[in-house]
Amino acid sequence: SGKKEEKASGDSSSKGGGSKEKVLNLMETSEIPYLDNIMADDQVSLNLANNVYEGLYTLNDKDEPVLSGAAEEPEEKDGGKTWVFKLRDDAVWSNGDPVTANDYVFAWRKAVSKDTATQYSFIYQVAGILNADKILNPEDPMYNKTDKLGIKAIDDHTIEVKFAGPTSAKPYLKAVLSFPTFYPQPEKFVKEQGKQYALEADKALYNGPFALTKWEHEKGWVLEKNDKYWDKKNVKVDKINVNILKDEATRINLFETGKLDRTTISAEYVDQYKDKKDVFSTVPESSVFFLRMNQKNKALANNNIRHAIDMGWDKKQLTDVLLNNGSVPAYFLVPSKFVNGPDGADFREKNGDMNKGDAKKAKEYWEKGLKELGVKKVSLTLLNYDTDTAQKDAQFIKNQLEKNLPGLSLKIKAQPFKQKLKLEENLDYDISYAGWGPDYPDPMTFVDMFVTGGSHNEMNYSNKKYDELIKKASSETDLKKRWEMMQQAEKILIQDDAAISPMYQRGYAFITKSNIKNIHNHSFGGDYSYRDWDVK
Amino acid sequence: MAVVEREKLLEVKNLKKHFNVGKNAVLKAVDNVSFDIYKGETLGLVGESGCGKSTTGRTIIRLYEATGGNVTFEGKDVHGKKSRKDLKSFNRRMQMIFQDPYASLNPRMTIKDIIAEGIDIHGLAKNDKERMERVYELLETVGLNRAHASRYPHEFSGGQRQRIGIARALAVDPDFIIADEPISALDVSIQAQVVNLMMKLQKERGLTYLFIAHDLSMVKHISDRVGVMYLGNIVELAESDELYEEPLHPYTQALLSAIPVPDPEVERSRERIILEGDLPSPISPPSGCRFRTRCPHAMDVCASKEPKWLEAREGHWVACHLYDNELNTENKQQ
Amino acid sequence: MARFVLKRLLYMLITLFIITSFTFFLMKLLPGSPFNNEEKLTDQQKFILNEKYGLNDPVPVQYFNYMGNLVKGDMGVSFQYDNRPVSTMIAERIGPSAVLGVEATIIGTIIGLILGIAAALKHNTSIDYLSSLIAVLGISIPSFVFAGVLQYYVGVKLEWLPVALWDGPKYHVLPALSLSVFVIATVARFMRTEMLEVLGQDYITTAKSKGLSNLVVIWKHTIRNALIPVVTILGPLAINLITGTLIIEKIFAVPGLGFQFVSSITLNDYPVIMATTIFYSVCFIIVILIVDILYGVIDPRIRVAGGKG
Amino acid sequence: MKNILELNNVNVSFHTFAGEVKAVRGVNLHLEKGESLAIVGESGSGKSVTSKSIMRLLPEKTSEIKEGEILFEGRDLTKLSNREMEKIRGSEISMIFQDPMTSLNPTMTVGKQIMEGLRKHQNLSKNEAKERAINLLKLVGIPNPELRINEYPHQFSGGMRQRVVIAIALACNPKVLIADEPTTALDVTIQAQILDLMRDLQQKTGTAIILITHDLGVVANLSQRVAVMYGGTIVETGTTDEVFYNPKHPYTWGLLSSMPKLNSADKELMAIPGTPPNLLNPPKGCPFAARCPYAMQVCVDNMPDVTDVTSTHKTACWLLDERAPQVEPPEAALVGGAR
Amino acid sequence: MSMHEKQLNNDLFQPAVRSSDDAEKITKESTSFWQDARRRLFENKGAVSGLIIIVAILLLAFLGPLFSHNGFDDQDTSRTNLPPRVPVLEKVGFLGLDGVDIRGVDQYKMKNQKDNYYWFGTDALGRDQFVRVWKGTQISLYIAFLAAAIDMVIGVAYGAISGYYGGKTDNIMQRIIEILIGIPNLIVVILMILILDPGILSITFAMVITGWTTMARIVRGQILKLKTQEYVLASVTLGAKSSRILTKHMFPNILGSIIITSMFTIPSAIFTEAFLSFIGLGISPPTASLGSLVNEGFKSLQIYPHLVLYPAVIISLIMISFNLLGDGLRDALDPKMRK
Ligand SMILES: Nc1ncnc2c1ncn2[C@@H]1O[C@H](COP(=O)(O)OP(=O)(O)OP(=O)(O)O)[C@@H](O)[C@H]1O
Ligand SMILES: Nc1ncnc2c1ncn2[C@@H]1O[C@H](COP(=O)(O)OP(=O)(O)OP(=O)(O)O)[C@@H](O)[C@H]1O
Ligand SMILES: [Mg+2]
Ligand SMILES: [Mg+2]
Repeated sequence: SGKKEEKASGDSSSKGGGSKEKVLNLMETSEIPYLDNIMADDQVSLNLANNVYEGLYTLNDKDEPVLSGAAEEPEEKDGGKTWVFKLRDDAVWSNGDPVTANDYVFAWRKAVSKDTATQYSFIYQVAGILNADKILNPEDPMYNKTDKLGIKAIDDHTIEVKFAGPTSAKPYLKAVLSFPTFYPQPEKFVKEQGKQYALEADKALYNGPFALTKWEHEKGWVLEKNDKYWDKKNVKVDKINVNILKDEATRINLFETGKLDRTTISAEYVDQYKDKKDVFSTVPESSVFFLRMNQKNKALANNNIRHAIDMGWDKKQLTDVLLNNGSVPAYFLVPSKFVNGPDGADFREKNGDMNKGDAKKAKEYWEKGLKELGVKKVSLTLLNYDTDTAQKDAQFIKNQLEKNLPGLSLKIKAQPFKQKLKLEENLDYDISYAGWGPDYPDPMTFVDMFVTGGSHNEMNYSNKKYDELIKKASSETDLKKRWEMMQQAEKILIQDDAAISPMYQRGYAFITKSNIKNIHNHSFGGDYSYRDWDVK
Repeated sequence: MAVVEREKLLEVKNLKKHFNVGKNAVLKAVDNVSFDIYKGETLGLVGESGCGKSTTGRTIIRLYEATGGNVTFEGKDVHGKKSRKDLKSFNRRMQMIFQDPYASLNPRMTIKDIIAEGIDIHGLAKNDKERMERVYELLETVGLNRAHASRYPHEFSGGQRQRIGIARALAVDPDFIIADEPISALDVSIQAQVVNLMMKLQKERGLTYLFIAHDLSMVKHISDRVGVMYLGNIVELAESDELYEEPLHPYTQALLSAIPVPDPEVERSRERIILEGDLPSPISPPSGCRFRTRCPHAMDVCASKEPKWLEAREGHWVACHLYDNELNTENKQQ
Repeated sequence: MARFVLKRLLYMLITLFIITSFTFFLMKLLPGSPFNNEEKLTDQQKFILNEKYGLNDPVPVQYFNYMGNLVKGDMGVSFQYDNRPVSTMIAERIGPSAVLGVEATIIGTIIGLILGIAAALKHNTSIDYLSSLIAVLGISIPSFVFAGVLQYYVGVKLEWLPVALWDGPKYHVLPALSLSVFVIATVARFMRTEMLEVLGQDYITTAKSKGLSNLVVIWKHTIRNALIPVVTILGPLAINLITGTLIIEKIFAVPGLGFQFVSSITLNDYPVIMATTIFYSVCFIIVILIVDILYGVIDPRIRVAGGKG
Repeated sequence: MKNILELNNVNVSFHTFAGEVKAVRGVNLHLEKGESLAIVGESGSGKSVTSKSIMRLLPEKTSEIKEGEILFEGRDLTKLSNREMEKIRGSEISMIFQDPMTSLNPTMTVGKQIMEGLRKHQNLSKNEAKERAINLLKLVGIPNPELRINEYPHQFSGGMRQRVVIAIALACNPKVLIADEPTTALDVTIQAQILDLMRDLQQKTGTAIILITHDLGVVANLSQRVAVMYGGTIVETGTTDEVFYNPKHPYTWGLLSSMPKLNSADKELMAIPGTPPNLLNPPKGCPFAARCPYAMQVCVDNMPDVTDVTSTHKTACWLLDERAPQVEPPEAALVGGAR
Repeated sequence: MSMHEKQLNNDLFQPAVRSSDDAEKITKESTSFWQDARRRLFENKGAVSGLIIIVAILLLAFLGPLFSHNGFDDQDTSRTNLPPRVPVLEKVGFLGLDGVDIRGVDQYKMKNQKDNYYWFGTDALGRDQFVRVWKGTQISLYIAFLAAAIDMVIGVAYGAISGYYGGKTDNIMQRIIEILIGIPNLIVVILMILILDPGILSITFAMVITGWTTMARIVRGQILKLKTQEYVLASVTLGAKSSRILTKHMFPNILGSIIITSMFTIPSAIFTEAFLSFIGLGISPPTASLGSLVNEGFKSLQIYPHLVLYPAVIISLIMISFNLLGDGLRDALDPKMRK
């Protein structure tokens, strides 16, 4: 069937005669930074890559990895340390060239090359691809020897992937392989284009459900159904216009005038749309926001003080009144509805909410803490992002904490993003408004953050028991045990140590035209798969 | 006026003041001007507008740095590096009255502050009372009264304003005053007031004036000697009566012939020397004698040679080839 | 004239060199790296990334490299947008910004001139007061508030004009109008003062004495002479508009330069910061030069003196 | 009637913050065809205001012709609409202003400024107007007029500028030319040229001239008749000879005697002490009373009547009343005598 | 002969008795320039009303918060985003002060706040806008004065020195300004965040670095003009030091331009402060200024217009009154305007 389609090439969007074209008008808040899937390191690029390219796996509407570029589940060898994938033979690039095993090899090697230097190269380490960590380590003799990467083309449509450890310890592996950094790239075309590759819409080839047909920088772009896509019959939408809209009021106004089909909205507008059930929806996300408490600070080194701060403010009011966008109060680190365990249950089901105290209890902790410290007053600063919502949230928290914890004075210090990161890295803050999104679909991406000396610890927290649990869990092949260890670690972190004060698990409020159906979002990788969407 | 041994107060030698006016063009506003001023006399300086009279005055008093030449005041060099103290004492000795009586008074200062400025700068009054006493005294000297002290310049008539300017100059007890067209902006009836005042002060205080104007009749009235300027040069200098009776330079002759006389009969019958053309640009003055382009007696030599500054008669200097005897004898010989 | 321009251009180069150098070193003091997910990068990754962009070199070396490339006309590639040459990035985005800026300047100048002229001609009447009031409001209320109100009422409620986006002349009206408010205010205020001044000049009386009608006198004799100070303030004002204004471009989704510049700084996209700064400075200096030349066009007296270099 | 222009009891006031400035108070003047009348007087005496009120060029909002009529060829100019006035300005009556440095538009070429009036009043085409402008410049003695019409005022010297202003005023062959201090800003040599030029024109075209000045020398040179103004009123009129050789008003005496004479040996000039009256609150009586050395009680409170000395010579002064003491003009005021 | 002659007594024809200097008599008490200026200022209706508004705003800024029993940071999530409601005025429907939002819902009823009145409404955290607006006014007024002061001190001094000394000094100083304008402000500001702690001092500092260039340019231009004025030269010939010339002669004469320029700097400073505070170089929340209230409120312009309306109105009021006062001040500083 690939040959038949070749003839039609050059006419990228042949519309079905008579039947009405299904068009989506969507928006993004920024220009596409990278059309090159390997470079993609931000929501816009990742989402685009997810829709115009395709890898071995893709996430379905339930966020489960399903086969796409791979024709069947891999044949496991070596006790699971080697996987052999058969590729689909009907998958082609938008110029009609078939997607070959070599395209994968080329892309993966490119991803770990120092010349590429993509920020997501670490995902190869996460996946545990053989030698990835050495190739990516400048001190290692194998540094940048990309041909040593654990991938090989057996034939045109077969690849063999080697892993450094047992794959059974990585229940998230297939989902990780659905990440754009693992997608293939057409070697010949990429080399032809050289530096120009993926700088414009026509400087890239697409093997996903859609093709980027127009790209006006800083203004927007157009995705059209990819005629050459092997599964195009299941792609319902013909065309997606994406405009860059940075201002919320503008988005709402465009929505109101019918120029935009879907947009996020913030608290103010939620009130306005909450009751319009046909357009309003909230979508939970798997990012969690929390207050870091820097234990270099004497007061914050005190467990009771930390507990007091964690309990001393009303998280529900924050999410319901201020955020008002589907975010839920967080009494945990690992978000809910993120991944299910080996038992099929959500991580949260067992660990539940922690430190769900009230103001009274907080005050008790507080007074105890003060007594231990031998002081009456504590003044702290709250390091914050310089965004509107964060600043509003901080004011609320400040107000609550100062009211509920007598003797506490909290100063808000908003800083530009980079400066905030730097202050955190230098442990030059007391309390910090922080957030974390998953790098891969596994609780570990959250729970391992705070190991002693870990690069994401950044708050001088150290607990031996916790460190040990994390260490053991990362090599544990018994998935159930692993699961429990992680849950235990989270308990230590929050319930025992109150190392952080979780604030909320972020959600988004959307308004969507009522005729748009089958919208799903992913908690990992690109946000959406438009191929499932439909316009009625 | 017999020429007795007189003491020189100010000597100007080969004074030059050139302005850079963009694009490398040089405007020679004053070019090689020399003259002396004796103690107690009034030297008048006349000439067409733009011929460099003001520039000469301003360069003498150091408002401009001279491009060349030197000025000595009582034997001391005025230009060149000087300490603040020297400058200050020099400023006390030499003062200036400006052309436009309105522009020369700060509109936002009261008359007392304007007059007292010199007193303040030089610390001539010990206290406020003394300062005010001096101001009142000066006001009365120039024919104004005490009540004027707290008014603003715009509340005065032109003549009064010019008198204020004079009072300001007098405040520091100068010996020498450069009066740069002090009366041209005034009314005829007021001009007389100011000129009378200046002459009265000269008599009383032994002041020396450099009196710049283009009103020839007024200049003649006030000056002992008169210099005539043309395009950056002095072309003639003589006792005023001598100059008016027997002008030598063709330019002076034209100038004098053109003064309108308030007498209809005279006017009806008189012959004027009309000069053709306008003042050439000082950026590119004519070669040789600068006046030659408009001179009714221009000769070939005028274009090639700058006329010498020579004493045609006793005390009567002129720069014109017509009076250059060497040249004339040469001509005759040919 | 040519000499004068040449001399000014030379000065400009020196100024530019200093601005470039200063900005370069200041920029290097900005916290953090130019990389997107900085908080997630390991040290190894940072090393690799820095290596790729030559950021592991000592700053002076980086400076000389940069200046060397600059002389060759190479301004480098963006970190934030996939190796895109920053010169093309600016070229792509300057269009809408410049169009909008020019439109706003023109609208603002015309309306401002009308207001200012009307106020001067009707000195101390209600028209004068109204014009002053508009001027004060225009100065004291930020343009984004006008933008928001216009967008909502004209775009959404009345549906007369598109709410946002950038697809043709219709789309220019609201953003240009919002941007022009400040121009209107400034021009009106300056024009009024100048007109009053000029109307009192003798040559206006001369013109009237020729029997010219009022309209001709104002049009031919007054406005041009009152324009000089307005041109002076208009230059820098126009530059600020033409090089992109973040907030208005954001509100009306104009694909301009404004956002890029701000985000390049907050994200430490060094080459973009440098290129934009240079671009902005060049514009600024050129506009000042143009203003000086314009002076000459408007006022022939200045033409001869060749400006005050 | 030979009078081309006649001012009858003209009163002009300005409304200022400080109050009403009565700048011109009851001026009577007439101008015959082809004659030259000089108005002399102190600064601020109302010379310019009088002439501007003829042209109706006073500021509209703040000034007002309160009383009187200005008859031009029998038509009262004060009653004309703006439209009609525009037709007269520049074509029938034109005016030369005081300061050549400021009365030309610095941003318009000289040629255009001359052509403007021509094109408006005589409907000339651009080329015709240009040709005429060149002729005018030639007439006023500007060399190379073909080139110079394209230049700007600042490229002209003061004297040339003044000649341009004159060219503008003469462009449409006006019947009346008002010259408001046309030579004050100029040097004597250039002044002489301009005066010659004006005399020529008067003789050639028969234009009637009102010459405003305070330089009596200029008056003596150019005018047939003189009007002396002081404090908003005309204090003396007569033929030039009458006023110069037989002045009757003390102000005229003062004026004549304050001029230094080239041939007099007097060291002190005869100055008129004091300052002109405040027109905000003009004196009830003779405006000159406060400065007049011969003032009597009557002068302070009563406006003097106009006395006819001869049929052409009129003076407004109480000294001419038979009850007044006989006063001789001062020596210095005798122009002829001292000669 | 005229009628009244007969009534005139012969005695009147005696020489008038006069004091010597009648004409120059003055009856004004002695005042200094600044006293005069003050008096003139208070005679100017516009300026006085401007001053009254400013004083009223100042008073309200400090006393306003006392009218409410709420503190500026008293949050209450049960009363968020209430539209304004004022007793008595709530009955006047069209004023929109009845607590009904723009969608026509009585928010007070809905949120069980029937007994409460929030004159300016409440914000997203349920804080009383009235209190916040007046607190913000305090800060913005401070900023306004600060900006003006910086302009006066640095801008004026810089411009004055550059213009006064001219030549090389001027050339170099102008280049420095060009460079300052060329280097992106944002970079400078972010760098300042690194060194300075947020607070009013940091804002001050940030503005000191960048806020005065316009003023410097304007002042320079003015000084260049004044430099050649004869009264300045006169002072030079008297031996005045530069400092004296600058302060005594130039400064009072450029104050007018300075005031006008400040009218542009002040509002821009108010919004610059909001921006600086937002990125962390200013006043830390929950304290807000008018600028930040407008910035913040703008986001809900369509839904809760009251959040942007009141601070914007007050900024405008401040600016209008500053302008009135500024214009008055300019006139007051001009002795010519004296009545
Ligand atoms: N600061 C200056 N820069 C450049 N040129 C100048 C300057 N001052 C004077 N000039 C030029 O120098 C020449 C002589 O000027 P100056 O003012 O001395 O003439 P003047 O004889 O005083 O004329 P006036 O009678 O009009 O006052 C003129 O051509 C004038 O344009
Ligand atoms: N626009 C005006 N507003 C108020 N007063 C005015 C105005 N124009 C002229 N005056 C006053 O009218 C009086 C007469 O002025 P005018 O200009 O006629 O004097 P002049 O005789 O022409 O004097 P000069 O010889 O100085 O030109 C003066 O006192 C003047 O102050
Ligand atoms: Mg001069
Ligand atoms: Mg006049």
